[in-house]
Amino acid sequence: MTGTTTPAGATLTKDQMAARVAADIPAGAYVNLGIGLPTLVGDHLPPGSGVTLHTENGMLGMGPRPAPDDVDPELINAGKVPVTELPGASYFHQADSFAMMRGGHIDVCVLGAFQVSVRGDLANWSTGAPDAIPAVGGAMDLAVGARRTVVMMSLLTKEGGPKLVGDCTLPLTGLACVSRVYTDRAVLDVGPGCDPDGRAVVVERFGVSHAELEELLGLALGGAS
Amino acid sequence: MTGTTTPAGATLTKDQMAARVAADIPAGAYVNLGIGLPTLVGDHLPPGSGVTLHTENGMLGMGPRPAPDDVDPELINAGKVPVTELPGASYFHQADSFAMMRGGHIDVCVLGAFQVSVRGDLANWSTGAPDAIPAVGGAMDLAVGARRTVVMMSLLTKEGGPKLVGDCTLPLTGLACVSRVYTDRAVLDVGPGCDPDGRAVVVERFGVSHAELEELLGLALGGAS
Amino acid sequence: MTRVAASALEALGEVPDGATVMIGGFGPAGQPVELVEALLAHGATGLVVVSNNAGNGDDALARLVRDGRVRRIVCSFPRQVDSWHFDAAYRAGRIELELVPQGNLAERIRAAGAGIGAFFTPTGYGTPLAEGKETRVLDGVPMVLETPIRADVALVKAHRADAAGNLVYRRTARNFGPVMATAARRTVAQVREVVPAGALDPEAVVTPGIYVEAVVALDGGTAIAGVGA
Amino acid sequence: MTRVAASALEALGEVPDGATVMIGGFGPAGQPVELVEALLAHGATGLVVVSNNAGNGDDALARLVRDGRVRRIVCSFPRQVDSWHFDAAYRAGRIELELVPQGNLAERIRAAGAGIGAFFTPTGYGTPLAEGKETRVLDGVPMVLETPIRADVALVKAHRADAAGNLVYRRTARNFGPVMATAARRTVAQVREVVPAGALDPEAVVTPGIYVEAVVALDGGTAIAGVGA
Repeated sequence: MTGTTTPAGATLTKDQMAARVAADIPAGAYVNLGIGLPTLVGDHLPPGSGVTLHTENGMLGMGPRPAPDDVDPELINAGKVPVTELPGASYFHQADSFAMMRGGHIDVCVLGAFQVSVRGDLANWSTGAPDAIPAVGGAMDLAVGARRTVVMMSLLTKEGGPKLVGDCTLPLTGLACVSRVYTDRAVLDVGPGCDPDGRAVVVERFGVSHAELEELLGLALGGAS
Repeated sequence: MTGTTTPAGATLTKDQMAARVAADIPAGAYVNLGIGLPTLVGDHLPPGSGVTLHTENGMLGMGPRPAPDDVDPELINAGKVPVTELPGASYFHQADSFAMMRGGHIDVCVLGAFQVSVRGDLANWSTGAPDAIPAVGGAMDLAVGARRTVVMMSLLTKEGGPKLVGDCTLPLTGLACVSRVYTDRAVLDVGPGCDPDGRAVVVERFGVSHAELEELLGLALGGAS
Repeated sequence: MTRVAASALEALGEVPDGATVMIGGFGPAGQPVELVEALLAHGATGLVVVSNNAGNGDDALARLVRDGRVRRIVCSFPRQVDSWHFDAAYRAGRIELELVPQGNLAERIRAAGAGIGAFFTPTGYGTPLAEGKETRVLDGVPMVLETPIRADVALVKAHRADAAGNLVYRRTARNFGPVMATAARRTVAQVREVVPAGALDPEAVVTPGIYVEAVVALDGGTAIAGVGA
Repeated sequence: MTRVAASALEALGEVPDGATVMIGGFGPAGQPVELVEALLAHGATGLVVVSNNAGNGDDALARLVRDGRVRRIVCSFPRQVDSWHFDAAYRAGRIELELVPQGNLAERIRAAGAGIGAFFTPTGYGTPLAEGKETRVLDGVPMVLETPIRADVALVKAHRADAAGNLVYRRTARNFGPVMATAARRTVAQVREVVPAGALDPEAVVTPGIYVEAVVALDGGTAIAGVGA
């Protein structure tokens, strides 16, 4: 919760974004990192932070990737990538694992996204392409289940269009569920109650001015310094 | 399923009733015995029957009462009486234990009763006395959860009134849930579908004629021999 | 992160007047005796208690009831041969009772912990305990709509904890502990022993530490047949 | 009573055409590979499959789909880098897909096993996957009514079984096995080893034998790091 800062050099790399997300995770928190970009956050949690990682395929106390010789095909994360077991870990079945998520016991969930709206709506499971093979996994459960759901994504699409939008145009994952968006160019608060005027609010900018951000997104933003 | 037999001596003792109930329990069945009279059934299951006892406070594979020196206050049945653990036992919490019952996984549940109606309605949790302290426990879950719910009770109250009735007058535990009633004077089938004329059907009599049974109960009964 | 407390009272922490408190146990097995004693000493009043039973003899829950500190109890089996204090309070209209079938009690507590808003069950349909409740026929079976039961604090007894707050139970003392632990804002567990993180088999953990705010090791007093170190 | 079968095909038993078959596993972990191979060999067709994924590469589930033996699949994540057979069948309209959020999949399967007729959950509210479903605001949260998912047969993979049918799993291979085992008329489990009744710790049993119709010991083929005898 650093407040608005002045531009500081260039846009963030993926690892810098992950470190920025990690810096906001309270010591001792129970955290779920979505597949893709958010898994990088695990590498930036300081030792001794006491953060416990949940993976929705049925484990608390997940550790980093194993050495190649220690890969166990029965010890994987939700992205089906081999992981390790830390002291104090526990295993549970899918209904218990999602009860943990859906019952509001996970402090922070970090998800990737295709689009997030200023109201905190999330679209991260379908590109809407007519010939796409659908897949949703745990996205909808994660989006609405955690105490705090945040998104980690690039601010813009490959084509340069905004991913933080007034209204999501892609199929929704959840309504008003995201409270903060961490991007390569800015950190912004979104969702109900973050701004009296219903805008997204700039928390921090990276190599870009407030006006430039508004220009890139085509949105009026709160938090101007 | 012995069909109607002729009167054979006197009414049954409690142990003879328990043996009669036990004789109908299929080999290998998973069985829950309600508190009170039904717990006697456990003593009459033949060795090697492969019957597994469930106790709704959280155990499968319950064994008989322990020797006094082996009593463990943390190993009790639903009547809070010390029991033992048989090889192949397992423990689970209350929600899992009742899920097992309510999900239709228990083959036979034997319950005590104040009243059973010819339609199979059960009243076994409240005497309806205005000053009574209420208590229901697992009765309502057991009544409707098992694949087959049977009742073990004396045919008559201490005052000589019938406990198998046209309509229960006491507060109900469950509707149309009992399929057979084992008593000291007769075994009778009850519930939907047991008789085209909607009567209880006599399966077996003990020291009493069909007409005498009808007289005692004030009901027309099927299964006259 | 789970606190490892030095005493039952320290483990209990702050319980506001009017709080809803879940208390584990089925009969004597799994009763968090010392934690309920601590609640008695703590002084909170106007409590709502969620518990399978309503106190035996002069145990701590019975004394909470006797002293008028329990406004309402949600319970499946209050009547016991020695439930004198509850019986007296109930007959005098000094305590409100919500009588809940035991399976509904367990499932409603689970629902609170699992984020289920309500569920349909056949249990209780057509009985006085379902009077006034919404019903619906599903797949040909008449059912009753039941709602979650949450708490501010859950007091449970387990066998062992590790420093990460993971709990294992013992035999039929497991009963309500694991579901209650999921349904309260804060769960406090009394155990016989707290071992280092990593000393419990991760496959055998029953309550993951995420559900446990504080643990306290108490020798318990009750001799348990066959329990070694 | 649980059968201890001598082969995967014997364990599988009779599966009628049109049956609903649950298949455990999340990715490769917990997939009952040999049992699905047995289902392929058995010949049943017109199947409804309930499974988190829809087949990888040329695995047995993928071949069931390729060969047109799966009429409908209920699934949370069919798309994989190598889900060619599903992708082709889906694009050609040869298979019906019910896409279910993973937590709803787990909870709906649990509901079937636990006798819950339906439940309200916030998951999916306002999204295309809840279109046409009944909704209700409960405690201020908009929710969707979800119904149980049952099966005729569940095929699961566990680590060990005992002769009473009790199962223990291993690490994240546990996933859907325990809930699917409760929701099918018949559950068949492949395990690495069947031990005598009493050889598993009763406190650590994950699936009690009551849920298991047959077990079969198969060495499995996949080398598992750190697994001894």
